[in-house]
Amino acid sequence: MQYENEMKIEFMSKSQNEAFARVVVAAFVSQLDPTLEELSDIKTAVSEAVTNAVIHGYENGPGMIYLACRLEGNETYIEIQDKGKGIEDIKQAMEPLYTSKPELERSGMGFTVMETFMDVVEVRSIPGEGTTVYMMKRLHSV
Amino acid sequence: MQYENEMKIEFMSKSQNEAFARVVVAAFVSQLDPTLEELSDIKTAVSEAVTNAVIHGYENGPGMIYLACRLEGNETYIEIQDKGKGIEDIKQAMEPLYTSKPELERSGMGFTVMETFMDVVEVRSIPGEGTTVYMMKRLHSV
Amino acid sequence: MNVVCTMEKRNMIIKIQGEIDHHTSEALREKIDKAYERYNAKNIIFDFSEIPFMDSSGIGVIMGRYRNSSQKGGQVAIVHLQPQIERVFQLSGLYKIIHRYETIDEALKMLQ
Amino acid sequence: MNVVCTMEKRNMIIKIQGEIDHHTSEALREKIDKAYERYNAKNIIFDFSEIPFMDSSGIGVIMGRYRNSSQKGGQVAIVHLQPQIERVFQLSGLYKIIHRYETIDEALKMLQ
Ligand SMILES: Nc1ncnc2c1ncn2[C@@H]1O[C@H](COP(=O)(O)OP(=O)(O)O)[C@@H](O)[C@H]1O
Ligand SMILES: Nc1ncnc2c1ncn2[C@@H]1O[C@H](COP(=O)(O)OP(=O)(O)O)[C@@H](O)[C@H]1O
Repeated sequence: MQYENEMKIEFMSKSQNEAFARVVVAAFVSQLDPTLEELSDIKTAVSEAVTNAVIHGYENGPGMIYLACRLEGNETYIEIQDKGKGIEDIKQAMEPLYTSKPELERSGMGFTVMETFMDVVEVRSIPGEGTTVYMMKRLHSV
Repeated sequence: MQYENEMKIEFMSKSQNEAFARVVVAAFVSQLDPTLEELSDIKTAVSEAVTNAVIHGYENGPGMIYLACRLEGNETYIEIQDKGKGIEDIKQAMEPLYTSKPELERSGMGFTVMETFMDVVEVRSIPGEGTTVYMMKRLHSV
Repeated sequence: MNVVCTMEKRNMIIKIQGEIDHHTSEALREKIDKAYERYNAKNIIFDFSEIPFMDSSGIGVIMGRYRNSSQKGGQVAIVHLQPQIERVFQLSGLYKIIHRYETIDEALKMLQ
Repeated sequence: MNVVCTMEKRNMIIKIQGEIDHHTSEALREKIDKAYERYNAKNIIFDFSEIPFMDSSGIGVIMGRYRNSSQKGGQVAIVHLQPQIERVFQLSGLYKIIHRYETIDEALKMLQ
């Protein structure tokens, strides 16, 4: 299937690239002329998933993060992948307030934010191989 | 060699992605805290190379454009690649005012702009396979 | 990110200019905790007027400061929330433990 | 991108708000040429005060408009150039054929 517009980006797992990833996705999605609220929903969800790759996937060590974004009609598809540690129990990970790193003052609300701000969130993960988060948001402004 | 920060992006060859590419590179390079002038030099050079891929490489048809950016010390490396038509005579192509598309009101100044605004510009191209532009700029503000 | 702490009696007012995410939250936490100790503060008022973006990392930062101030019998308040951040707050349940006011003056009046 | 054309006698003043690149230049060209015909304009004054970015596509646009106005015995001028764009202009040699003024009033006074 031919998407109307598509981009893929990979960048090093460094905390300063969290803001970079938000800007990239926002600049790309802006082509659809979303509302400020829609745009900030997407930026927040991207920030959560990229942060998880940095902190949990690669545990602040080296690694690459892969982000893809596709625009199709009024739908925005975003895929964020790391080749890090992976998640043993996805159901538990997605529970509000669950975090494996309370010592880093994580709130355990990352997945809940993604699920609230996007229309679809799907997580696939293989322990030892990595994690991919698939998200979709329908823009009502388009 | 391990770069201090690195990203790679690929996006469809569409004219609306010219502005997107500029924003992406500017957001990434901003980590080095460049001056406004340095940043706008880089944005302009990126705009020229991406536009060339869209107009000349893929002749406004479908295709993917590949952009890599690496930051190392005070040096910014940028690589922009298309898998399009390629350039027969690179020396001629780089001459100021030379354009193969005067009917599109191209000025033939794209490569000259890149060479003026960046410290290094290198072009490799194979007719029928595509073109890669390598650029480097040293940031004196860093 | 820029952080300015000012004291009004034992109320510490923290004005942050910039985005709060995982990258910026570490430095933010450090600055706040240092000032909180040094000034022997009790309550904390976060002025959100110049924070255009915050993700769930910010929830962690505020929860952590809430814990510190609770130990001293203090409270935490926030003022001037932007709509995007308002929604992150609502989700997090932070409103159960953290007070929200329209202005700093109002917060100062209410906090004991 | 927003384009506003106003006439002062046979001088057409074009105020563009937005970035000029290959993507935006096609629509820009079309709008200018249509207005130029409709108003039977002679000279063209480009107001660059709200153009934060221009690459070499903009040179092509201005050269093309220069050609059109030359045929009617007209001239082209630019006012309020930003520094980044100033440098693209310098490179292009456009200054040899296009006049640069500080203000629209000055341009109007000089163009015949
Ligand atoms: N990319 C990932 N790789 C490995 N584990 C992850 C990843 N993303 C999330 N997790 C796990 O899921 C848990 C919950 O994530 P989340 O809801 O974002 O909260 P938080 O990041 O605050 O811990 C994390 O604590 C972590 O154990
Ligand atoms: N990516 C590319 N693929 C194929 N040909 C190219 C590419 N980039 C540049 N060229 C050739 O080099 C010429 C000069 O390019 P440039 O200096 O950027 O001027 P312009 O884009 O205005 O024509 C183009 O007209 C084209 O023939």
